[in-house]
Amino acid sequence: MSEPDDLVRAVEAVLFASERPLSREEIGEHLGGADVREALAELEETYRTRGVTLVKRGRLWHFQTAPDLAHLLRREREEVRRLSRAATECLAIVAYHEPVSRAEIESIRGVQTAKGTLDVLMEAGWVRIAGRRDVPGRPVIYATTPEFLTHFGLATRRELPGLAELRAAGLLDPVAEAMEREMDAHAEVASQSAESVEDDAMDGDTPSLDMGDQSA
Amino acid sequence: MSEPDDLVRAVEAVLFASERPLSREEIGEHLGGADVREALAELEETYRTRGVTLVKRGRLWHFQTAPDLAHLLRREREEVRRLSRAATECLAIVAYHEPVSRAEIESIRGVQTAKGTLDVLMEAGWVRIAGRRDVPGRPVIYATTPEFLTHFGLATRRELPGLAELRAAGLLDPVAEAMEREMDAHAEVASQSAESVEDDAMDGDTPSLDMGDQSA
Amino acid sequence: MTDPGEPQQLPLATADMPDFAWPDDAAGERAEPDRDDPARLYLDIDGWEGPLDILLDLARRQKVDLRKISILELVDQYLAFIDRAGEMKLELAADYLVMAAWLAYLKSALLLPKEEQEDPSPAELALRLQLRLQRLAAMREAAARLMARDRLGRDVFGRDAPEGLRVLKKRAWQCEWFDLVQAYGQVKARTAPVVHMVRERMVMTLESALNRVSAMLGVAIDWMELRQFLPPHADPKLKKSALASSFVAALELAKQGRAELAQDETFGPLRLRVLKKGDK
Repeated sequence: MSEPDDLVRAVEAVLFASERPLSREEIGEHLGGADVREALAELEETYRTRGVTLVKRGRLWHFQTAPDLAHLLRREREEVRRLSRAATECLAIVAYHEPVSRAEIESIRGVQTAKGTLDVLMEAGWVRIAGRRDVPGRPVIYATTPEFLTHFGLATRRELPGLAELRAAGLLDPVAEAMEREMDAHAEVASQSAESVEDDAMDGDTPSLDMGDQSA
Repeated sequence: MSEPDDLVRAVEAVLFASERPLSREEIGEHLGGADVREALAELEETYRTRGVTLVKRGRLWHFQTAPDLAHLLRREREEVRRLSRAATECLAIVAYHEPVSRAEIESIRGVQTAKGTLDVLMEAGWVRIAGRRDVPGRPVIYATTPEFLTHFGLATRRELPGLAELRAAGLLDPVAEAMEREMDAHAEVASQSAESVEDDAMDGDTPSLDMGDQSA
Repeated sequence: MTDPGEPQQLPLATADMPDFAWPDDAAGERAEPDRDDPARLYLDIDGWEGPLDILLDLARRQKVDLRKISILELVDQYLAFIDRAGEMKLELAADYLVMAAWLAYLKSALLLPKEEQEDPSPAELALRLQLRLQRLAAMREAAARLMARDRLGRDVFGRDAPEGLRVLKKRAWQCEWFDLVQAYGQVKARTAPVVHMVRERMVMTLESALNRVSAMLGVAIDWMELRQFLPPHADPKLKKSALASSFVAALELAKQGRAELAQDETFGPLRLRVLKKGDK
């Protein structure tokens, strides 16, 4: 092991001793305002192959055990909160659509969401209130927290599994918008071969017209 | 950093994640009965120069921050606070009469002096214990420090203005003091009642405004 | 069951179903029950998160891309499911029935000849349903993938007993030279022995008032007002004292039978005149 310099050792010690993930600025403050950018990069590289790794989640850095050792470390006492299915879906919707109102969550799930479901997510520290939407009724909107990224091992929200594909497929757009797109496509196709489209009305490929907005 | 083998990585991770120090046998049990003697020796050597070190206490192993970096885990933050009226009076009495016992301070001030008041002055570094008076009970006596002179820009204590000068400056006028106190008290009461009136007005107004917003 | 009206909106469920605690594997993924067993379907009714959830599961059983499902087939399956629930005398939440009614309407509309269809067309309604199912499916899959990630405290671990970082507050006390000196001045002022001095005031004693009033009464012929006995051009403070003393002197003279007092009304002018011996 090459000998680390003093700043690297100091950053290592501070991150190691901290009870929670720290931002680069927080680490620097602990070290008399030092710029710890390079030290962090060096540590990240040093620990890359070890049993403990240095990771960055959002703006926050922390040490954690290497993922491939999970089978050795998984504990008997379950510390991770078991989420209900409703809560799991809610969390995914908030993460992929944020910021999002409760009505929007409900419109995707097709059921009313019990108040407790969002409360559980906020209590877990994964979801926070991110203000109000500037529309009539001024509904509260929700977003994920830095702890969410930390817990699920995401460097940024862009690392959400399948986010890019979902976005490309338009599956994160409201139904009304998707309908409009389909209609436009339909109009084009229809002008070319109206018959075949109409015959296949139930096939699901059928591009169609707008039916009013459901994404409340 | 040389690439550690799997056993070393596993021991590293187990020790890192453990809530308490572990014996060699306990670590081995975690890892399917492996002999971790060499792995521990290797880790101990690897971490010897780092900001985190692997240490053995009795039969138990654990990671801890390097002793020479312990000071980094504490960060001091200055908080400027104004000296209270009682403490200021106390300090003035010590300065004019030093060395002086607490009983003497009380008799000059005409009121009892909390122990905490003198503690604050000593914490500020302006007053020190200057020994004990050679009388029955041997009370502790207090005096000012060189920092006191520095802070107040005095070359010696003799530069403190005498009573005649204080009188000339109107600082010994009891009426002025009484007036001032009265006015202070008055101003306080007035501002409090003004606040409460405002609060009441707010309480009355707010709900109706909200209602208006919602119905709008 | 078909609503003769025009339900154009896909009904939303109105009540949340109880949270479904599915048998959990490590990844937190939903364990799939055997959905081909009708009896199993009935028993699971409390586990459904509303009608859209059932529709999604039924659609998945078509084993085709969600974009290619047959809405007609889906409608039939859903209606069959509701029927069987009825046979089993299971109580269904209202939203399941509302959805059934809406789907029955959609089915009949889809089967009508195109010329008789109104706007929005059944094809549009079907498409909207399909888009919604796609979105729900996308989120359900995303949730499963999210839950399957290496989670802190389950798959990866932080340090369990960190030393912790502490911020020590160090107080810096502030006090100005003037505050110090002023404080001392006030201590001195507060505790200095206080001597009360009463300034001399000009007063007319009762004795002198008595002399003055009796002397003036002696030369008076008729009633005189009390104020006329006061020394003219006197200091206002002295005047006050003189008035009080003269009043008491008048009372005293009256008591001695040397003068008589009269007052016509309350607070009116007080008059007095000498009482000659034998007048009474």
